[in-house]
Amino acid sequence: AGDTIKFGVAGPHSGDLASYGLPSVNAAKLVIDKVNANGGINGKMVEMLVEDDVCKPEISTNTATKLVSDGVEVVLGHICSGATIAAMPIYKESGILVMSPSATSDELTLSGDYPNFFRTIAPNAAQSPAMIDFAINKLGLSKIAIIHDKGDYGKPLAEGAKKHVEQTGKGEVVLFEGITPGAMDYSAIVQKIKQSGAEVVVFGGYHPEASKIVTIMKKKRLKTKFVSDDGVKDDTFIKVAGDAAEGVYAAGPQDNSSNPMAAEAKAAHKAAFGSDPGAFFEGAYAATVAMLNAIEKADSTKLEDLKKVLQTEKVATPVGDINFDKNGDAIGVGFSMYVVENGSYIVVK
Amino acid sequence: MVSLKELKKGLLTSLWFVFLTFPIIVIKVDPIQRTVIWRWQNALYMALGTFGIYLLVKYYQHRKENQPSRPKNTEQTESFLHGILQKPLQRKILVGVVATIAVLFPHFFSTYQTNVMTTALMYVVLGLGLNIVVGLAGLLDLGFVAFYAVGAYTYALLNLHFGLGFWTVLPIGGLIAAMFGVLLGFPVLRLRGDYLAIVTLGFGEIIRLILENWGKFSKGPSGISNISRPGFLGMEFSLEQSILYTYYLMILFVIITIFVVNRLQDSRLGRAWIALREDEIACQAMGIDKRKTKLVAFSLGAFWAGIVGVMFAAKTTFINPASFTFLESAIILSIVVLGGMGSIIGVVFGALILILMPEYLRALSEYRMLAFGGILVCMMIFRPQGLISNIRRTYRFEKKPQ
Amino acid sequence: MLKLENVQSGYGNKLAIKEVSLEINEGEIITLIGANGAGKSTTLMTICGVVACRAGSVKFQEREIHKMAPDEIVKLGICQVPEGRHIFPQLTVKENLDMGAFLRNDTEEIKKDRDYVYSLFPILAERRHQDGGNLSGGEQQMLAMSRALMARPKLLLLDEPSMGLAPLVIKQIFEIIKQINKESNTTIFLVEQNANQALHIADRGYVMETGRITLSGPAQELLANTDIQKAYLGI
Amino acid sequence: MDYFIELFFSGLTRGSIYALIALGYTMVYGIIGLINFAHGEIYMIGAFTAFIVATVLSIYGFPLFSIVIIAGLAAVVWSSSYGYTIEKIAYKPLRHAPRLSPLISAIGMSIFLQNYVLLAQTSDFLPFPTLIPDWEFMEPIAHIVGTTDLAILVTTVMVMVLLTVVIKFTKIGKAMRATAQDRMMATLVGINVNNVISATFIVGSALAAIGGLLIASHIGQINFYIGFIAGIKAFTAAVLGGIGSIPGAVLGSFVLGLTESFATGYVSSDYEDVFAFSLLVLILIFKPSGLLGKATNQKV
Amino acid sequence: MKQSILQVTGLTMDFGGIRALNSLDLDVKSGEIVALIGPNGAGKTTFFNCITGIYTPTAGDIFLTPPDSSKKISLKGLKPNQVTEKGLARTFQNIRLFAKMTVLENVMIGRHCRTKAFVFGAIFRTAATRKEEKSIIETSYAILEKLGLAEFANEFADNLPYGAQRRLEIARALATEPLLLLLDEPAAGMNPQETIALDKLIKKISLDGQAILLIEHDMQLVMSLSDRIFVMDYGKKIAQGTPAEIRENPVVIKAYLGEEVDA
Ligand SMILES: Nc1ncnc2c1ncn2[C@@H]1O[C@H](COP(=O)(O)OP(=O)(O)OP(=O)(O)O)[C@@H](O)[C@H]1O
Ligand SMILES: Nc1ncnc2c1ncn2[C@@H]1O[C@H](COP(=O)(O)OP(=O)(O)OP(=O)(O)O)[C@@H](O)[C@H]1O
Ligand SMILES: [Mg+2]
Ligand SMILES: [Mg+2]
Repeated sequence: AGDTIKFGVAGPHSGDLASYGLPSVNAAKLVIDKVNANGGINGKMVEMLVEDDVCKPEISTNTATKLVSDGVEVVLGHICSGATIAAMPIYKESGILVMSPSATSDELTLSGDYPNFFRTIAPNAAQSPAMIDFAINKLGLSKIAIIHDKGDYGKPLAEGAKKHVEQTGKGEVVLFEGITPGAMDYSAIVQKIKQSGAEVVVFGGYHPEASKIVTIMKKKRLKTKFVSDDGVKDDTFIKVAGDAAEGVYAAGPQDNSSNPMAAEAKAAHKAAFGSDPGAFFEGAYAATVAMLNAIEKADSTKLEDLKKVLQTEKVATPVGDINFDKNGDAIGVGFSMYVVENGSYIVVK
Repeated sequence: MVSLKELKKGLLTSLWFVFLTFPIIVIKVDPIQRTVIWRWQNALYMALGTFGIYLLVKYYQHRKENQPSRPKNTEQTESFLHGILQKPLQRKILVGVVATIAVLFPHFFSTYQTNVMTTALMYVVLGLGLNIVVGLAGLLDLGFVAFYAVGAYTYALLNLHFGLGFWTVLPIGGLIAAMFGVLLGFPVLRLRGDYLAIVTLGFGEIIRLILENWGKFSKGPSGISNISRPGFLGMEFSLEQSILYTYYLMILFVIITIFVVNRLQDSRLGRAWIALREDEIACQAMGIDKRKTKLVAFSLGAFWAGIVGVMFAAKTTFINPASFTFLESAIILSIVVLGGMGSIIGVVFGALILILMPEYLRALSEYRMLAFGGILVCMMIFRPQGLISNIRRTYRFEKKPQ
Repeated sequence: MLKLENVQSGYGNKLAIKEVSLEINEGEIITLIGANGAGKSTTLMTICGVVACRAGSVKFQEREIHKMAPDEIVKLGICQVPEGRHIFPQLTVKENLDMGAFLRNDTEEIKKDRDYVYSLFPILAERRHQDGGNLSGGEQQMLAMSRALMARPKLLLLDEPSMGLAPLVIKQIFEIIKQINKESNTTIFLVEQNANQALHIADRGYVMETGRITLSGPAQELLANTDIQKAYLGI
Repeated sequence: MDYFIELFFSGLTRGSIYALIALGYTMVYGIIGLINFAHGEIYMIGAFTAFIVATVLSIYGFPLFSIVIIAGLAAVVWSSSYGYTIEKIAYKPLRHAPRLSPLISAIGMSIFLQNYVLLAQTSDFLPFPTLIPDWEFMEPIAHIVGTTDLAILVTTVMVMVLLTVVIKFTKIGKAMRATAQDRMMATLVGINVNNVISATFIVGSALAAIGGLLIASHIGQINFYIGFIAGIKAFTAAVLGGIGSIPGAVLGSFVLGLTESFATGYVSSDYEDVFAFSLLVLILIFKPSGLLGKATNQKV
Repeated sequence: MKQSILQVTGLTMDFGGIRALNSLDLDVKSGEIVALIGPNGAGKTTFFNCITGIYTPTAGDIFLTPPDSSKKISLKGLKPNQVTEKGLARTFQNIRLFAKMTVLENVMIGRHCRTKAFVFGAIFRTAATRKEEKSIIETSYAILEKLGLAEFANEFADNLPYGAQRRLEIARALATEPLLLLLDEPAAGMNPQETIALDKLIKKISLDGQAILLIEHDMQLVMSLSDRIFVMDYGKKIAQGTPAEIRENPVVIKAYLGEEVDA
């Protein structure tokens, strides 16, 4: 290690998926600026190295080699599961800690192939059952339409949800379909949902598609409930969908509206960038805090030392006080279900 | 120097751009908080920026006009390269220099550079493959990435299910891709020009969508991970060694590809492709079987894409359908056109420039892709024929004294 | 009426006409003859502004026109029947004719002119609703000629109007040229391979060789010139 | 039966959406034979301009009626200006270049414009204001056709008729066709080819802007990337209908929209695009110049 | 009596409402030069297009008989390239050369259908391939020499003077070793001087026993070259015979030649 701590940030910063990658750059920047303003970590300044991977596996291997060549000690990222999986072997070889705010693929933690991987978001394996259980047990609905966006985040979630329905045997999947992300109009699929007689739509995917679907559902006067995932539990969703968002349920990290750090982070973003933060901002903020904390506590950037701190010591973050299990998943980021009421997400009691 | 009239025109131009970009770069609204931010400084930057660029362009034009020899100069550099390629000795020296650089490259540059260079070399081969279809045979293919995907998935799946190694699958991947080439070729042979373009684009999308949706077969959007890297007599490589090995493998592939494409181009078949590109009807009237010739072009092009696909899967060790979008086809096509259609060296340069550029533009961070798009436009404007055009060796007949 | 002085022009870095000076007076029929590739078509294209004039000047009715855009030049009343006919392939015969009258607004007169060219070439009337691109070579040539007539030009530039036409029609074409020259006082600049017939109807002629005017004079004189007879008349 | 009708109208809406963009595509293609990949971006910029202007006006408290008019006008003015400028910068210098060079320039332009908006505005999705409120009397059929659906459909058909008339009968229309078929000869009959091409880009871009406004009001959100997919689909539709043909673009769009809708409704939306593209291939095999494209059997 | 190599009977071609060919009969015997003349739009080019497979005729039969056999080959329904393989080669009324290929290469393309090398041969450049390439170049060059184009061999085709381009079209067609050579207005756009040279050239080609079917409006050339002449108008044959007969034929004079026939 030199006289600075090199902190890598990787994710899509250009192209169609930039909106998922750029917020974590902002999050890292806010945390690091703050840390540096307070004299750095153990006397060392933190230097941020930002690299774009456009969410493509082939680019992300280049991104990873670039970061490794540049001597980063830890990496915040990547954003998409596919890009992350492709990049992991390169970091693993060099013993670099990677923490993602958004890659939910089960494989990353559960396969045991990537001991250097951590994340502040819950894996798909935890999320799908949460959505389904909520729809069946809490809402008391049994005819379920499962819709996903065919992506590497939404589709596995949806598949997990379907499996969970079949396992519990309580509900019935009346429709299971993928929609084309970015398509201009979803009225056909909405009509199909109506035709299927579903009482609830369980959606796996991100908020742009979700908001288009709920908007059309409202236009077509459908009263079907809408239960969705973490990718939708985002304030942008409410902004964009407006009235149509009312009554939409979404799974999300435990309620942290009372968490002062979350409010502080949001305010800091507003002050620095003049707008509300975007997707995965809190998770990225938390990951940055957690990694820098581990470096400080361990006074080292060696993977083994960092892992020990991450797994044993709780750290306060916008997503709660967290530490990590042996697979790398965050403990303490359990799910809450939220519902949109009067233009904001509130926890369903 | 710049005249008053030109200054006035420059002023008008920059005013026009200020007007043009006004809503997008000056106003920023927050529809929820209902606030408007007026970023007037941006308008000023835009005005100064465009005025500066305008003066630069004018200056360049003046220089070009005042030096009538200048166009000739570029002509000369081109024929200079041309000349080198024509003369056996100089060609050998050039090849030697390039080869030395290629061999020594990884020893002077970091693993990252080597890795990026490997990627660029893969695109060289892709470009050369597409060059057969577009550059030589004149068939506009906007779905070339489909064959690339076929190659990659062939390896990934065979590796996953049957544990087949890189070297075993390499030819299989190429052949299956070639087969797909024929499959695509059949229905679209009747189509001309841009109708062909859209159908190939559609075909590319169909392949990607099937890979995405047919989860049981392809593991869907989650992709396939832990694909074996290329092996060598069962040796175990570290990551760094593996990158090095892959690099040299790619160099070898590039050499083979250039060799083969060069031979094809100089053959009876190559002539038929070029003729087909020039005038289909005349071509048929000369006894060339349009269908067969086109199909061969399609399948040969696809073959290379398949080979590189296998290489790609082995290099990244993970693939998913997101890597095979239309944009990828567009980039490969840009390589061919920018390089100079039908010119092998052109394509090599095109690939190196277009693939290395975004990597080296990383320094511009978020302006990276903006610059990439802008540079693409500029390069086309300044070299509409491609970087290196018309270096095709033509047949000559020198009458020997009897 | 039209005056070219030391005109130079070409394609890329190749000069196709190196130094051409010639003059056409109002009401004349002038013919330009020369071997293939001498630069005759290029001369016509340079007059129309399609090929840029690199040196020298072109004056039309005392106005310098060599820096003007081609469509501006056409608006002055110069019209060309280009080599290779250039029929609009997907417009019908009638629409092609109407395109000839693009700059005119006198609907009634246009209709009359259309009927007039139909009477000149009855086959065109028969084919009036057919796409120009499907006409036979000769029909296209007739159409190109007719289209130019529809513009009622002051100066008509004809590039090998007899190419690909049947003997009967060739005769007719030359008749028409004489006729419009006389009746509508249209000045005519005629480029022809068929030098014999061209010189027979022309007032004066110019001979062009590899981008230069090498000879000029009254048509009768040129016809009698033995060099010309050998080189261009096939006698 | 109800379900069928619902799907039918879904398809029609989707088709009209494609059509508004496809029209501009087809016009530009018709005149300079260029697949203008940046056309989708023009549409995106139209939508963005409308969004910005409408939001600003509504913040300053203008009445809805005037917002719609001004935002619409602004979108048209700025989109057209972009179309005009792009043609001058990226395509005009390439008039005599090999056929594929402008295509690459267009791709570069498309990437450039996307990132330009991304950087100058935001990568996030933005809520597009409701410019077309629901009409009372539509309520009984709102579950089938909404107000925006109707607005889009009607506009599309009107625009198509208008354009067809303009191209067929007006002087500028004739100039456009002549320029498309033989640029040199068009010059020789006195047409200012540069102006005609500029006019085509301006009209095409204006259509894209109208499309941007309507479509964004329909789906209620925009971001910098919406142009790309719209562009590809519109391009497909234009080719399906016979590229260069105005009614063809509309018909192609309807066919494409209906196919997608029925494929989703009766089969699966998983393969909606596969159906769309397969249909395209199938139709082109039997009609190589598209549904309404003129079979240009070149005379030899 | 020489054997006829091309026999066309009842050839009819409709374009929508237009009948461009109306039950046309025509034959060409081996070694002959036959001319096909007629007013503009009579259907001459259409006739070429039909027998070379570019258009599919509405009705009628087309047979080709190689001189050394008596087996008739039907050309109807064959694709243009197959027709060329069987032994009909043509030139185009509107020149269609491969502009960005050299003159030599243009002719080499003509050799395509008489040679075989394919992907394998191309890549590995086998002995057979090399030999074949050599023979292609040599044969092509020989043809160029014969047509007086050798000096242009390494020029791009579109840089050639017009007359040379017309000759190159003929060279290219000859390279396919046709049984019958079809020429569509070879003298169009040539000056009288060049036309005379062309006259000589065609005669020279014909001396080698090459059968030729020729469309031409230049009567001098037609009369000097042809053994027999077919005259058509509105898709129908209106006369046939020797040049002397045609010159005097009142129907032909009225429809095509005009009153005074010179030459
Ligand atoms: N578009 C072009 N690009 C490059 N060179 C050209 C072009 N058109 C003509 N040339 C060249 O310019 C020269 C003059 O050609 P031009 O067509 O003016 O001759 P011409 O006298 O009209 O001959 P012809 O009798 O064959 O019509 C020729 O050498 C020709 O090859
Ligand atoms: N593809 C086509 N579609 C419609 N009509 C056609 C087509 N091809 C030819 N024709 C018509 O058929 C008739 C015969 O044309 P063709 O080209 O055979 O004439 P030609 O005898 O060669 O005349 P020319 O001596 O002028 O070349 C013409 O009237 C033409 O308009
Ligand atoms: Mg000429
Ligand atoms: Mg003809």
